[in-house]
Amino acid sequence: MAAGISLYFLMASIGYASALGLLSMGLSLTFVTTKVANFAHGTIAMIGGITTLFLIDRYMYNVKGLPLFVTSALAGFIIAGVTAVVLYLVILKPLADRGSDVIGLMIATFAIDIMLQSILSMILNLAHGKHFPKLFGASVQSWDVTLNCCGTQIAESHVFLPVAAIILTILFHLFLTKTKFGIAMRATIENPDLAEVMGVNTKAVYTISWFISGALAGLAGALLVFSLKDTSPNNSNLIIVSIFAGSILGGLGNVYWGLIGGFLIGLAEKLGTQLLNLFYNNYLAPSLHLPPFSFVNYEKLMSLGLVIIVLLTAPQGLAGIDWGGLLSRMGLKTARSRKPEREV
Amino acid sequence: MAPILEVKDLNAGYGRFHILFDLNFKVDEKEILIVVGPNGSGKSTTLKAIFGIAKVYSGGIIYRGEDITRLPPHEKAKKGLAYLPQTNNVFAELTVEENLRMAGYTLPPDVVDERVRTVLESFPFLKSKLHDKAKSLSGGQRQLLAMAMTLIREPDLMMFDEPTAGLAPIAAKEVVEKILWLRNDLGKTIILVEQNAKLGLEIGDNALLLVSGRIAYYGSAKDLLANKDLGRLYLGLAK
Amino acid sequence: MDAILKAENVVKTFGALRALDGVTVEVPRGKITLLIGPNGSGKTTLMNVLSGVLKPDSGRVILDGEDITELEPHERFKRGLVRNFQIPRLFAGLLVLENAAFARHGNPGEGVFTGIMKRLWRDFEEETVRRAVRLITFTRIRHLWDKKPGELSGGQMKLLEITRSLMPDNAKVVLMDEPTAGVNPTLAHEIFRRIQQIRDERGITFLIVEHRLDIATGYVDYAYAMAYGKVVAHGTPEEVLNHPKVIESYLGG
Amino acid sequence: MIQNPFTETWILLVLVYIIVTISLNLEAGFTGIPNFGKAVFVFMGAWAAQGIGIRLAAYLLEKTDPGLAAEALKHLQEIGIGTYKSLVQAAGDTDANRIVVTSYIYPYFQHHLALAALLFTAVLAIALALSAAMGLFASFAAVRLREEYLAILLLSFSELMVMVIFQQTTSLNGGPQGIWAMRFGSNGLRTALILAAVFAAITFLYAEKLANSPMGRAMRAVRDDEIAAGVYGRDVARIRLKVIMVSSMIAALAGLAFIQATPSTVSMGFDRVKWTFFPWAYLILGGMANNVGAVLGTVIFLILQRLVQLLPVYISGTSTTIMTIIPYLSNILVGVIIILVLYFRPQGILPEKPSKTVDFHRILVEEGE
Repeated sequence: MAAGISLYFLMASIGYASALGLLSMGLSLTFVTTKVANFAHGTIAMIGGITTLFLIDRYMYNVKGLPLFVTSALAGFIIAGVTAVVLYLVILKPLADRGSDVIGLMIATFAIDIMLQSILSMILNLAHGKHFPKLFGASVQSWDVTLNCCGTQIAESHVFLPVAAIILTILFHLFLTKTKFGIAMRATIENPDLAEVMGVNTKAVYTISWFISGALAGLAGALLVFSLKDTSPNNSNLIIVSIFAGSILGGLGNVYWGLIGGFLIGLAEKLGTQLLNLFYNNYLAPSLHLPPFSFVNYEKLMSLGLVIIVLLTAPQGLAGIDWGGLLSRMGLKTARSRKPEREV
Repeated sequence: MAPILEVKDLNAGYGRFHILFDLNFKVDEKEILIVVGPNGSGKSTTLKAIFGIAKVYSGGIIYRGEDITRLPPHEKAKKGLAYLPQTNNVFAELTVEENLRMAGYTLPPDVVDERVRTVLESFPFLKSKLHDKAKSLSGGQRQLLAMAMTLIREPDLMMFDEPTAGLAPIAAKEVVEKILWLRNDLGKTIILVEQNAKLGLEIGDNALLLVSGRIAYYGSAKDLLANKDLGRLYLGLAK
Repeated sequence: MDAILKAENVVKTFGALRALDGVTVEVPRGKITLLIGPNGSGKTTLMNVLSGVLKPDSGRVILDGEDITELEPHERFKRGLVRNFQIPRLFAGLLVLENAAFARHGNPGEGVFTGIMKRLWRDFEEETVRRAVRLITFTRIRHLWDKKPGELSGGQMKLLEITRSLMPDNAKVVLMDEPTAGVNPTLAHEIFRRIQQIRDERGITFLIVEHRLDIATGYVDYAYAMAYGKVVAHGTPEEVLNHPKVIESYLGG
Repeated sequence: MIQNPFTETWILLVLVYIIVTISLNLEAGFTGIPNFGKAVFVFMGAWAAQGIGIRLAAYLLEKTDPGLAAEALKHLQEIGIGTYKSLVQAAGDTDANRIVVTSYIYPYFQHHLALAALLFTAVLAIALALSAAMGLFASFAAVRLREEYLAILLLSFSELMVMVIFQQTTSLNGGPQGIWAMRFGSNGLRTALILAAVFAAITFLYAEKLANSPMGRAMRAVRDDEIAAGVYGRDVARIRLKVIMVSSMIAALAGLAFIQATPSTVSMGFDRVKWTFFPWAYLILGGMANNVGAVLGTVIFLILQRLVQLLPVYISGTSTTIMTIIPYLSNILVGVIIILVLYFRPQGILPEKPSKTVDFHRILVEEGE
């Protein structure tokens, strides 16, 4: 481990990266099924987060540790999943059926985002002081529990997030490969017309994909909220940048790579920035006589920088890279055929 | 015996593109009807119109005495019609086994298990590739997989759209042999759109020659094959 | 042969499919060349490679002695290579007349600053619209001039697509993908006569993919036949249509 | 309590938003560029007067009247705000900025009109150049890709500039506290109104002329089918970049005018709800690719929003809680309206019109049959 990075920080980075992985995966999922770039994804995650805070505030103030995280994750999962489905069925699907183009659907999700944020803010404002006394009184982070480990402290939510992400990814993978409906979902993603001919109810597939996407976001938000500074719904404004960065890094059209892309973006933002900070302030600045500079507040720029690099060098993202070919060039694997292009 | 399928005064196309004009023909039980004609003459559109993918402007499609003109594709599939598109007829990213199971999506699981087993007996080469993705199959193998998938639902009338297009002669021959087997051994009725006219006409009972969306010849396939003017007729050069 | 446009040993694959398998085509200058072949023989892929919409895996495309393999479509257009599309790709928000007028390149008014200086482009634009009016008059869609493509029939869309490809005045080679599909026979003959007329008057070279051989063969000077991604025959239209390999590729061995 | 629903501030908002909405129309309506990062380009205009303009003003003052500059620095020291090496440094510092600006810079330039004119020209030029450069930087990576990429990149760029870079870097714009902007004329609101009116008129005329030029036609062709536009000789990426740059320049004009009336707005004030989402809503209501529609949509929406704002005035006994949620209600209303418009009338109030480059009818008649 690099000097100057605590175990706590490392776990916080991994926790954040895991949440981002789930968020980018969900974003990619609704993109490949319904072709909607969902700008409200970050706020859907915040719904999970705020639901969690509400529950803790009202009913679970004395609940600590694993039960707290399991309950909040579950609550965020369900509430955000249901919200996403409602948004899809009530707003986006009717628009798509009416023939809205890509830009129309994007602006609709943009509008949804702002409406959701406004509703959340309104609830928090109206309830202020009356219904959520503890919610506003205490710092959100104080609800998290720290445990002693390896002679130092780590936050429980930071442990729980990666574990939840791994379990969910495995479950999702099993769903996609082992269940009839999951296989139908993959079939629909690849060729909706043919899937329909086979008798698949593609509308149900799309609806379920919105539920999964929203639910994963809600779960990520419910756990992520323990690391946020405040309960403002505006937190989603910056999270959405990282989520999209993760999806683009993964290739925007691939669910698994979306997960990896989100995870990498999360690590780059937290760990990458910290390493850059240490490298600059401990080595570069002293040796070149440059003034010290803190990069920590600029961690979000990592995601923008990475996105620009990816778009300029490999616009198809990680999914578009011919890994087999790359390995074969390195002498590790036999070459495979190139990725097919679409006929014009 | 009443024909299994009757097409009456069919006019069809896509939106504003009117492709087919006044088609009339019928298909008997266990018949192979070959549809030939130059590119763009409306061969594929004929199958799509029957299956409900292209838009039918007027005319009727009667299947076993029942008017099915306006039924959506999946309803037609339930009645025993099957249609194999020329391309994209398998899920390339799914394994062979998943493809076969997708084909039986609407059937009870135990029936699917049973039929997958039966179909694998008839297409033994698929057994060794059950867990490979369909995109790893060659063109001919993909057409055979698509055919196997269609069989899972045990249709009565099967419509194939240029299953030999782009295939090497040996692979094309294998596909054609399988089509003959479908009719001879399983008793299926088949409508086959074929660009390789000789190959098709040799196995067909009746033939339908389309030129510019109209029927230029309808009758015995052998007679059409024997026609000295076939080439000119086929290419739309005959006056 | 004096070839204005050449494809040399072009290979293009889509996954496992070799859509173009070492295709060499030489389009003779100032002539009308016909390209035929069954479905899936690679004709449209060749058109896409020639016009730059697709990049070949290997091989070269040469226009008038210059290697244009790596050029973008818009750069090829500026060198005089024009194409149209089998399925019309019209501009849905533009009127029929605007669709035609847009196809002429080099308008000095197409800049964010020159656009607002009308005196810079008025004459050019006037001439452009006149050309467009004359061409839509010829292709018999003049009465539709103020309609949008969405209001046209399939045949009329096809006619507008042809009109567009005849608009550019810097054209050296025009690639046409099934110009007469969906057009009635009388008009289809007229389209080919007009193509001949343009060849004679403006010296433009045409490469035409066409399935309606009954109509096309009377008007073309030279022909290529493709099958399974390869060129199987070339020569005069009679030679090619009677070539055993061509008959085999269409009718089967 | 607000008496007149159509105050000068409201008129200013209308004018400023007309500029932004029309510039968005050039991108989104005509060229099909989903600019979800409009806010940053408006902010660039404001920042030219704020972070840059005010330092430039201090520099000019220092050069033309060193005595007054020294006096200002001494004044700061006396009231205990700190010691500064130069007036430029003091003008850029959150603590000293307000005193330097209101007590020295504003009065000085009100009495030196030629200098003020020079400064204004410089600020205007900087606003335009900066915004165009930002537009280029924000979009060049995605301008050849599908529109989703461009939308995501522009949104990300705008959010990070406004909410991270300018928020965290105090030296740029005072950070979270902000600094006062250079104001021209004694009455900020009046200056803002005049500037906004002039800029809005220029913008409208420019956009109308462009829409009815061959360029307007080319932009719509790029929007409808980029492959066909490419095959017909147009460099689609170049056209998109040009339009983004020009539209960004126009958006900067709006920011420059707006900051005159509200000189202490911090970068966070240029949030994506107000400066990206609202213009989109106005444009969608009024009609994409129609400049008159853009104006109409802006006016209608701002009247609506104004009425919602005035709601508590007419409802007796409203609590402060209701007052605090009014902005949220207004946002929700905007969201509902644009979704309804997208569903029931996607072309907006006024539909798109053809580019009237020359008189088509005359030519049709002249060319006969």
